Amino acid sequence: MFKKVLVANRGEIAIRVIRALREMAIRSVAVYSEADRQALHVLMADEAVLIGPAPSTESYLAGSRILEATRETGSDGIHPGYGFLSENASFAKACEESGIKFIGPSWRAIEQMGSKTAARRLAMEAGAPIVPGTEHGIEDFKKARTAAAEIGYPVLLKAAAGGGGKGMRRVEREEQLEPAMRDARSEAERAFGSGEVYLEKLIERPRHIEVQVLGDEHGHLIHLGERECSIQRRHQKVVEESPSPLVLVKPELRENIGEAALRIARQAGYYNAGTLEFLADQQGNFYFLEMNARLQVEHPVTEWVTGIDLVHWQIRIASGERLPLQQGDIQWRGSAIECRVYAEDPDNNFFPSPGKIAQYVEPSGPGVRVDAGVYPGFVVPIEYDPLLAKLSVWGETRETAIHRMRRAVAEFRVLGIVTNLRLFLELMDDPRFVAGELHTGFLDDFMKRVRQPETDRTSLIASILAAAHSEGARASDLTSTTAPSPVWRTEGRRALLR
Amino acid sequence: MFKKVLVANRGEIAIRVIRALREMAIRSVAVYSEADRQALHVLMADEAVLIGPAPSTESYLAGSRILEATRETGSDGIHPGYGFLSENASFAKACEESGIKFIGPSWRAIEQMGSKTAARRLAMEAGAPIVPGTEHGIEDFKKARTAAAEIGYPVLLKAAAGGGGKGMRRVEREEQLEPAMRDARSEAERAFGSGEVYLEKLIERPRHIEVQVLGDEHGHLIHLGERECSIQRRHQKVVEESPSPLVLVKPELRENIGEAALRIARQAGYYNAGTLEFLADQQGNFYFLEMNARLQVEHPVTEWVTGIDLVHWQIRIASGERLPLQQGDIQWRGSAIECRVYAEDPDNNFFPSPGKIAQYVEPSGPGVRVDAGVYPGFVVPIEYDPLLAKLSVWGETRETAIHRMRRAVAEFRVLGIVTNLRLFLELMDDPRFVAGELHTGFLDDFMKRVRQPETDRTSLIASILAAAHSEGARASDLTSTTAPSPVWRTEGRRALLR
Amino acid sequence: MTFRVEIDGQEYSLDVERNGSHSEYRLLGLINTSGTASLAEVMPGVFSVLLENRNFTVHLVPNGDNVEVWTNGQRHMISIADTRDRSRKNKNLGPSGPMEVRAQMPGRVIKLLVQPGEAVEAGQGLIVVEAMKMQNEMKAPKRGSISKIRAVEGATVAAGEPLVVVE
Amino acid sequence: MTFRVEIDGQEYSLDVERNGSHSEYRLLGLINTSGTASLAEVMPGVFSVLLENRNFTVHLVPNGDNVEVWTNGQRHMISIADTRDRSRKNKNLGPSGPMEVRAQMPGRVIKLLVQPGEAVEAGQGLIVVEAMKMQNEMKAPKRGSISKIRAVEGATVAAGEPLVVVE
Repeated sequence: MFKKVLVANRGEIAIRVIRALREMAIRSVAVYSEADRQALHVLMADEAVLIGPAPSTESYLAGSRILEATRETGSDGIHPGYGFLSENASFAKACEESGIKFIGPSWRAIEQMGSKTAARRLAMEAGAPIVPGTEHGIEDFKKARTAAAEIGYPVLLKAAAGGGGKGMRRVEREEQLEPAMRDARSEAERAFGSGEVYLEKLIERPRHIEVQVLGDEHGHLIHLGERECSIQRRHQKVVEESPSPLVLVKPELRENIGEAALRIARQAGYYNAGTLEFLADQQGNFYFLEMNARLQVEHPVTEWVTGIDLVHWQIRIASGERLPLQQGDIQWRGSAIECRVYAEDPDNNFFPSPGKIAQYVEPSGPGVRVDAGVYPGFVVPIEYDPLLAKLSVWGETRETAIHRMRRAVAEFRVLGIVTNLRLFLELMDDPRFVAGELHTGFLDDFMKRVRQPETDRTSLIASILAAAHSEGARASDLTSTTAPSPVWRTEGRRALLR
Repeated sequence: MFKKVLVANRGEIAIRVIRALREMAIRSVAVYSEADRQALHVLMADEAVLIGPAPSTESYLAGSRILEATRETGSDGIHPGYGFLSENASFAKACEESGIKFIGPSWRAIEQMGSKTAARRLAMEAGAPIVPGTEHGIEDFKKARTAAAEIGYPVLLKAAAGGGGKGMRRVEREEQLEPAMRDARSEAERAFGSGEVYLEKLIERPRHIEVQVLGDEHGHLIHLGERECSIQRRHQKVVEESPSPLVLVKPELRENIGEAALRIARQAGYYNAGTLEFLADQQGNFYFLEMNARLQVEHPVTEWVTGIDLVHWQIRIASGERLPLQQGDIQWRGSAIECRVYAEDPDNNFFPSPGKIAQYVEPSGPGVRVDAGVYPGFVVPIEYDPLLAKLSVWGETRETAIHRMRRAVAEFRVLGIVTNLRLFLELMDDPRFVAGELHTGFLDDFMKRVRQPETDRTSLIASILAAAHSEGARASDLTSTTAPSPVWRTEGRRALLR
Repeated sequence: MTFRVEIDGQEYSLDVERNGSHSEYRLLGLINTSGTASLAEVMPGVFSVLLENRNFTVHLVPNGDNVEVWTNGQRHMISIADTRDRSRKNKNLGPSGPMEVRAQMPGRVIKLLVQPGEAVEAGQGLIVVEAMKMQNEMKAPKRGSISKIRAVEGATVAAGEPLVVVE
Repeated sequence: MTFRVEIDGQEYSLDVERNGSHSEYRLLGLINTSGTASLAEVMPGVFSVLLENRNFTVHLVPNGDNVEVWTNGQRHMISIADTRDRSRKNKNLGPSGPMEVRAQMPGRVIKLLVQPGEAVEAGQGLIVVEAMKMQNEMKAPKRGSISKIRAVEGATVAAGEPLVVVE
């Protein structure tokens, strides 16, 4: 087993890993940029090393500096978390060459999964369903036209080298194909340095369903069921859950999609934790999209329902242990939901909201878990991701989990900066969300139809009284001014004030 | 279902119930004494009613005042929590007579279980094992001598009307019986107003193992397995867990003790949640002790391992619902441990430590649950129980749960007042605790053998630097005094400073 | 004690008589009401308010001249003053006068797209601010010329900070 | 800057030169050492201290004239002063002089068992303090007579507060 592990990340995931290390009696080393001296992951680790200035490229992405810190502290392993260096095959390779264990899959598996077209090819070889489309990037418009006709419109143009919606175009009819292809190529070129695009069948109202796999370095691989991550905004996941509501109505889906995921992962010789992303249509047909060769942000929902600690097992597997769990040992219990709490303003175009957290209270009690990277008084830096915390809950049923999430969100207080927390209150009340009628466009539709809840009259009075109480305490020399002249608009109670 | 429920309690259990009500979309009403205007349960409830002055007898124990508050707020149910009025049969009866549903067992069951001798009789009728002893209180010394000879020494004298060790005497030999009986009777008389005592076989190194039962008002009753609560101080539970480590080595014990518990509960016509306490010897023989006709403090460990939310079910059952779960549906997963965080000083004879909480940070992350009744800045009142919070954790195995508890305790910061938190750090490291070699005298033995961990040298330097930094910032006008004369004891590094 | 309260743009007059932890209040404005409340500051900036038996936890966070008030997950902006300084109000600069372009979010100025004196069209990009990997291009609110640039490339700015003036 | 530090009864001299967030320190006493540390106050009373790469979070809570310091779950009592006021020290009243009986825990005085002027034996109960359902009977530290009773029945007392003087 490891003696000391360096955590090459920041924020909530660094803390998640530090906690696991502590639970396994392994010393933890945090790394930090100049902007992060007071960050929570630095406060929580056993040791901490400054690795560079605020920009990620000079700190959390500076592989050689991180390897140096690993040697300097005598660490024998590196956990990369997600993002940053986690899917950087050459960093994983450099670790191997330095004799430091990279806690994750082999660099060859990372490399193979890094290209979407290569991953699709692998899935085809494994006999797993993929979205009908061209296997390779297509340069020639004529070939694209033939392929699109074969696939059947509507089709989707996608960039081979990247994600996040960049270089993506929806094509309804053949005459739209040529201009769309031109646009997509130039956007992809700008975003990823490669203009390679490919064609895919467009699935209407698709659901994003992914499968967690876990395997040891001795060839044994199992899956831990699916997560549904259809609640997204600009291709960023916002709410995730397990089981997928689609599995609740079509229970056979779990085994089928799990088997497909295992076939692909086996084909890649994959080990450690990984996630295979699929698109599913509303009938339960599913198509492999891509593999994330690392721990996923939303791993807690799988931990809730299976009782398997993914980070513990990542570490044990990386230390060479055999995974004793067989597929038949995995049992799913209840429902779990995760909400990602971002520092962004849902009332102001989701603009980021870094700054000082004036008040901070986490929810607690039964069935609630918070994985946070912040604390009261912390100044959320402008340099990094806006994810502040992940709030996940578990319930005996999906309905209970939704109610519990509502309760937990209402307890969660993050003040001083703006967060998207109130969105979750409204989402948990939404009849379509409650009915599990999810698809990747759900959140955009929801944002259009949701209305801010009406202000409760009594709550407004309470607000005014508290503010006056505070002002009165502050400026008690202002005592008993004369009554004001009655210039106030007294339109009486209006409908919005219940 | 209920529309509005009044929670007739304070502290963490009131908050536990308020959370459950919120998760079931039922309005919650807190009651509070004059000492508790700023208590957390008041802040968390939808409504709050002042019921009287600080002493419990005039507030939390004032049944008629609480019934009045129930009517005043239009509540249709009362949840009593534990302690206070929870096992007061005449209060439960008064609720019934006022047409307000008491969320708990029938007042008849409470009454029946309120007398230990009556409960023993019931258990005998149900064919459940009880500790060999006299069924009834004994007045006459000669009868006691005959009974003790039959049972076999050592025997235990116990008060029929109460617990907590009052009126209890260990008797090793016959000649000790008469004076011990005299002492026990007079102590019981003073403590409980009744000098009735009875005799029991004394079990060496007994384990306290209890069974959670849950039944609806239509005659259906199941058990949710056992909890072990052998870690006690002065008959107060401090650490509880499920499964019992004894069940881990003797799995058949769970079914046997569960069956015995169900027989007794059925005999009493019991419904709602209840707990049957047993003594077990190290061989796994068990004897019924008494029944707690209410929700138990340590219910979270059962919730962790079974996934059953006891408070939700209490409320659903009280609203008349049938319990759909069959005994075969109950599955146990992993291990859960709970530590009770008390405001008491383990270095100063466990004296209470009320006062203002200067700093307060709860642990979080995977497998950790906190049920707390306090918050940063709260002044813990001197009037009530010293229980501040319950910290419970879950792990795939008991070993993982112990490690996780250690991690969580280290994250838990309660400063300004003294707590027993550090005791748990030491306990989780104790080889005998880890081996599961528990008995009700464990903690007393442990307190004798445990030594404060040595102060780490580097940590002492860090403490000094932080204090100087703070002082330097405060009194920066004190700048650069002349170097002190070298009068300090410089004995060099001593062994205790690693 | 009498207060002049502005909440979410609505003005009220509030009379409060404190009596221990209880307050008698009278509110005049869009809502006209009076009653008794129990108030307690449980943490700095956190108030427990009981109106009859209804329970509210109110969080106050200073925000410039105003106070952000959070109750039941909803945010209100409150300003409180006595009658004498009613004159202090944000004057809206009309579209005919000079207009300030302010930062819509805290962040770092990563690019200035215009020069002082440059003529700009309404909607033309002026300056790019980045925070948390998101870029926000601030646009000209009207046709005119750049009379002042207060922002410096590479500097961090607060939300609402004036960056450029278009005249 | 030089400090005189007393921690858990041990005295030290500490020299600190601050240089931004880094400090050069020299400690003399039971531990003699010097080095570089990085210090940051992350919340009021909460300090992050990095010694080489080792990481400590130190919590300071004022406690009378001293400061309670919590690090790694352990509590230390620290007092810090400059050289001039070394004289201020708790004088122990010897067993021949008057002895104060102080509250061992915060609580409420529920019973006075003696009268002023009353003669008492060592170990005799003087006063009962109750907190959180636990009663604590304070006993006479020596034989003598009650010269002063500072406690009042029904009043709350802080830990360490003098209750009775035995002379």
